[in-house]
Amino acid sequence: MSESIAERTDDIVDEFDMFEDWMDKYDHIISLGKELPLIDEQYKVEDNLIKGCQSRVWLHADYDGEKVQFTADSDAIITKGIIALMIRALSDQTPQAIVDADLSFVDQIGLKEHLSPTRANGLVSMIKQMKFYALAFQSKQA
Amino acid sequence: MSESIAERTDDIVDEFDMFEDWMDKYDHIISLGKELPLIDEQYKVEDNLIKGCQSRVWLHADYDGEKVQFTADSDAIITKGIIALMIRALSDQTPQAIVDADLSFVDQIGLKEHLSPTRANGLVSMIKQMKFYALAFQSKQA
Amino acid sequence: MSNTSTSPFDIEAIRSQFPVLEREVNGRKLVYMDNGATTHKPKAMTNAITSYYETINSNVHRGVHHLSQRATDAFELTREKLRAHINAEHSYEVIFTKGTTDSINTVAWSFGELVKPGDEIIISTLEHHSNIVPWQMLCERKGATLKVIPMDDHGVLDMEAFKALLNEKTVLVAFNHISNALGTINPVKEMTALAHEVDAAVVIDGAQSMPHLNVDVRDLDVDFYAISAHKMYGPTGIGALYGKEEWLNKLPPYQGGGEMIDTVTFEKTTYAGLPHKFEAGTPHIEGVIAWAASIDWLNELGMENISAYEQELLEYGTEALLSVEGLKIHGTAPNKSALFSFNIDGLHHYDIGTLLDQLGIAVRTGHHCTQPLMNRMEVPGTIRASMGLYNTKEEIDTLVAGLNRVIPMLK
Amino acid sequence: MSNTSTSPFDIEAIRSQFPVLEREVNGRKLVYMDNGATTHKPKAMTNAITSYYETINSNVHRGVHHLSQRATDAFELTREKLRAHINAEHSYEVIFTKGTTDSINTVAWSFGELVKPGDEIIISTLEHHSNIVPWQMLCERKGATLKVIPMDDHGVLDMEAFKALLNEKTVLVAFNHISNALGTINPVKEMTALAHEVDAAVVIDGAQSMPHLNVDVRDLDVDFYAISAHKMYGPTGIGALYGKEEWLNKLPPYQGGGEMIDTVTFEKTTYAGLPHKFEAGTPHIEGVIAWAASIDWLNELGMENISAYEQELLEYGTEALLSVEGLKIHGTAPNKSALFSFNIDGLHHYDIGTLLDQLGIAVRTGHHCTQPLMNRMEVPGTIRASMGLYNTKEEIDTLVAGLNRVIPMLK
Ligand SMILES: Cc1ncc(COP(=O)(O)O)c(C=O)c1O
Ligand SMILES: Cc1ncc(COP(=O)(O)O)c(C=O)c1O
Repeated sequence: MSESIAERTDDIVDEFDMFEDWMDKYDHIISLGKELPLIDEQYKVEDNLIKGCQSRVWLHADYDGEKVQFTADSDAIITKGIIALMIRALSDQTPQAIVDADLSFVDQIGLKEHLSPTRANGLVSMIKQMKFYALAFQSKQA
Repeated sequence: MSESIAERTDDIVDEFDMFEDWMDKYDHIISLGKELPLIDEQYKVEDNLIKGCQSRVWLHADYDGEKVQFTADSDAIITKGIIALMIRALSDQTPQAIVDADLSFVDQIGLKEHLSPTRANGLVSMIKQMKFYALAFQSKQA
Repeated sequence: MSNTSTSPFDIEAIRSQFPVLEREVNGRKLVYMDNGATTHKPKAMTNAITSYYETINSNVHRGVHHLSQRATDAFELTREKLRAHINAEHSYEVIFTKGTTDSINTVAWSFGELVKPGDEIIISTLEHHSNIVPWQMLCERKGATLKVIPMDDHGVLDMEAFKALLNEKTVLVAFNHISNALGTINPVKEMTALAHEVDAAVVIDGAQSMPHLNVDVRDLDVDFYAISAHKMYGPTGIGALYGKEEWLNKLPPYQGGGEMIDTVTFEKTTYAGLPHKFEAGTPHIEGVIAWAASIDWLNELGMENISAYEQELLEYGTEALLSVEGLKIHGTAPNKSALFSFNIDGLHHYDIGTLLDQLGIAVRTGHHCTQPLMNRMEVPGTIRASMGLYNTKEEIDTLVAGLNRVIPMLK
Repeated sequence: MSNTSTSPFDIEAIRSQFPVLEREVNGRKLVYMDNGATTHKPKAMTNAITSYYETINSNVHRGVHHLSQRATDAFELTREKLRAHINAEHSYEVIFTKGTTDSINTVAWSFGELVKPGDEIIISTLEHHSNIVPWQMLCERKGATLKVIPMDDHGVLDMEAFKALLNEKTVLVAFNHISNALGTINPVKEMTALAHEVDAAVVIDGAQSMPHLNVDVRDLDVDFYAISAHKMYGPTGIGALYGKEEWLNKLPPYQGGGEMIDTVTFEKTTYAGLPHKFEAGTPHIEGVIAWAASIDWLNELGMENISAYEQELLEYGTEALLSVEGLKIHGTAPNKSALFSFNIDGLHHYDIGTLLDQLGIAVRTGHHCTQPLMNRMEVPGTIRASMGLYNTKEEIDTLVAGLNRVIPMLK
């Protein structure tokens, strides 16, 4: 997990290109969700809940002074798969890189299109929250 | 003015049958309005105002123990013509005759159809008010 | 209530009236089972809209010209049709509103003006937020207390508890005719009689009953009945509040504006009579007029026939769904509409809904605007497949097959 | 505000978009001059309605399925289009309502919760009942005082008197952008700046301006702006309330129900963010989505082009009408929309309107829901011919000829 965000998201796009139909894409997302490392239980608190999702999403960020590590969980497996994707793209990167990240891969793999606004808004909230953490770490640093 | 209400309204229907188009019918209504005897000024008061007309209508009724005499006025000449028609049909009749009167001539001469609801409601209010007076006189008598 | 039709229920002919049912979603034929949220519209209704705009569009009530007259006649005809449909006594007891939520807010505001501190208002555990929040806002504004009728695990209201809540402080009782989350059909007539014993007014949320049942407000003897057109095959943005004449006369107006006044001066304004007193502003003329087409169309089918057909779907669907492993149905009242609210053991409703959508099956997932009810059932939400009169047993089979396909993906 | 079109104003092409204009009334071609009451609709709008119902009809915001997503996208797109059209900063500052009356009642109720006894609210002599009665109701409820800006005989508001009314007790100023009875265009920007000097909030009744002017709420700096779709070539039953974010955040919600909540328990309810906080219940989805078609269509024509064309009609019509013997125009402000409010010496407005209708000419007669204004002008009512963008000079000629025909009948 040390390539640039752009490299990682290109990989994700390639990966999703392999699937013929959406059921297969979802199958993949679900397996990513199942593989997502468990978040430390102490972080599954109200404060880490992301608004705007039909399912509940907890997102936690750690910063070692150089890179940000995200961990997350959700009660819905598809949502969890989507966070897994976002973590794969953004975790273990510098705050600056996260803030600047181009996340058009979300559109490219068709996620935005295929998610209803309720869900898409959840995704938007997720991205917002991740960038918000990065921004906070960045300003602490400055 | 002593035929029965039915005879009078038959006359009115015949009269209106002569006109080819609605402009002529209105011309006739207007001239009836102009000919309507003036109401005694003392009766042009709030209490005699009929609700539900775009124009204002004052209606007064006198009862000599046998027959009811209606007088009326309006600030709009077409409305006045229509009241003139109603008075021609209903005035100088017994309360019982007025209460029982069949007023389908209004439909027959096309008035109801050609009057907008605002106006038609005014007409409905007018008829209601005339029958209401008759009813009041009748019960006083009883 | 001209529900005298006895024609057989020709489902193909019915479906052909709904162009949207022909469409594909994600490459599959749409299976629409979100009728509790909103129903689709028969062509007669959409044709009525176009015809209104292309022939008589005009503002109503105040115009002396021909179009205004025609529009007003058509507008008032709907009021009369709706009156007949719910068997109200007078057409002026039918007030046009934006929908059920607006209707309930209208009562909550206007009735609220008569409420005193310490008064009690009773609602039920089964309520939609639209029949909770307005009463909470009223109680807060007036210092009244909100009481809640509990229910059993089948989703049936506890009548003994209801009786125990009723007392001389009770001024109003509000509950739905049919629960949108569980399908429970509440005993409106019986509960209304109980409420009337303590002189409480009764407000019924009829959002979910109008599409399924023959509603007779005089037989039920309710004081207010709230309706949404869009849930009964009518247009969006329009609904009605039925109110008994004596109540409507007693209540102060809700909104101020055009139509609802008698005379206005800067010093003093007097209000118009019913129904205008409660209809401020230009109404949704198109919606009102087109709604009549839906009502006519429902009556041609016959509300009894619709109920009977949907009960068949309920029976068939309940059995079919229970064949799915790990499926639990929420809401198993003996008197129930054709609505299936369920969860799959260990799986999240949202995952199921998302995958069913990929198969073209439209269900609703979540709390269905009944969060307190979800809390009572200790679930974060359910999957809800709510039937309309155009749904079929084949579609239920498709739903069951869909579930059997997606559940293994999630396990 | 994509009003950059400079295409010539092709009136025949425009008229061909309005099927109703082809119809006959009482054997004559309809001449529709009641646009102040409601406008007709371009085909693009009615087509959008049919297309909505036949392809994506669904409830919005809460669904995970495809139709609900499509409907929500289209619904929110209108919000964004309307935002751009009035140049609001954020789309969530656009709240969907039933129309202008509903918008004003929403502010009057919610703002009213912040009003204290002794506070002053200023309106103007030119107001429609919808912008009078809600403030009267609020003043009565909260013990505030209503003040009225007087006007001169041309129908122009008295700015010196307005300044004199403003003081530190003034909490809110409400007036229309264009008077529906006289056509006066009020100096909104200037009056808003004055009101803001005493920190009063400014509510503009934009019912009559939206169809005629390019409205820029940020340039005007108003706090609230109320809109009806049906008066701007859009569907009935829908409108909007623009409100500055800071105000909308400060105000408590108006109606309670679905959509407008964050969490609900029987003990405590928390409200959703903007715009949902003010949008309880299922919205008028069809109306919102179809409204976008009207807005696009207006922007293709270009609001500036529309204003310019209508000003031509105003000039032409004023001269033509003044040629009619005994005709007096009410409302002769230098800054005026294409609206003719008039009376004929010694004749009743109702008689004129009735006979013009026989000639297929639709005008409005009466007090136009502005009784205090009629009292100020000492007339029981007027005849009002209000132009839309599809009216022509030939139609004005027809009106004048009609007047010259009916007046002698009544003398
Ligand atoms: C100036 C003005 N304000 C308010 C209104 C009320 O608008 P609506 O009836 O669409 O709510 C109107 C229209 O009747 C109007 O002309
Ligand atoms: C039981 C119930 N009550 C009230 C409502 C609110 O209806 P509307 O959104 O049409 O105002 C709904 C629908 O969402 C409902 O199902």
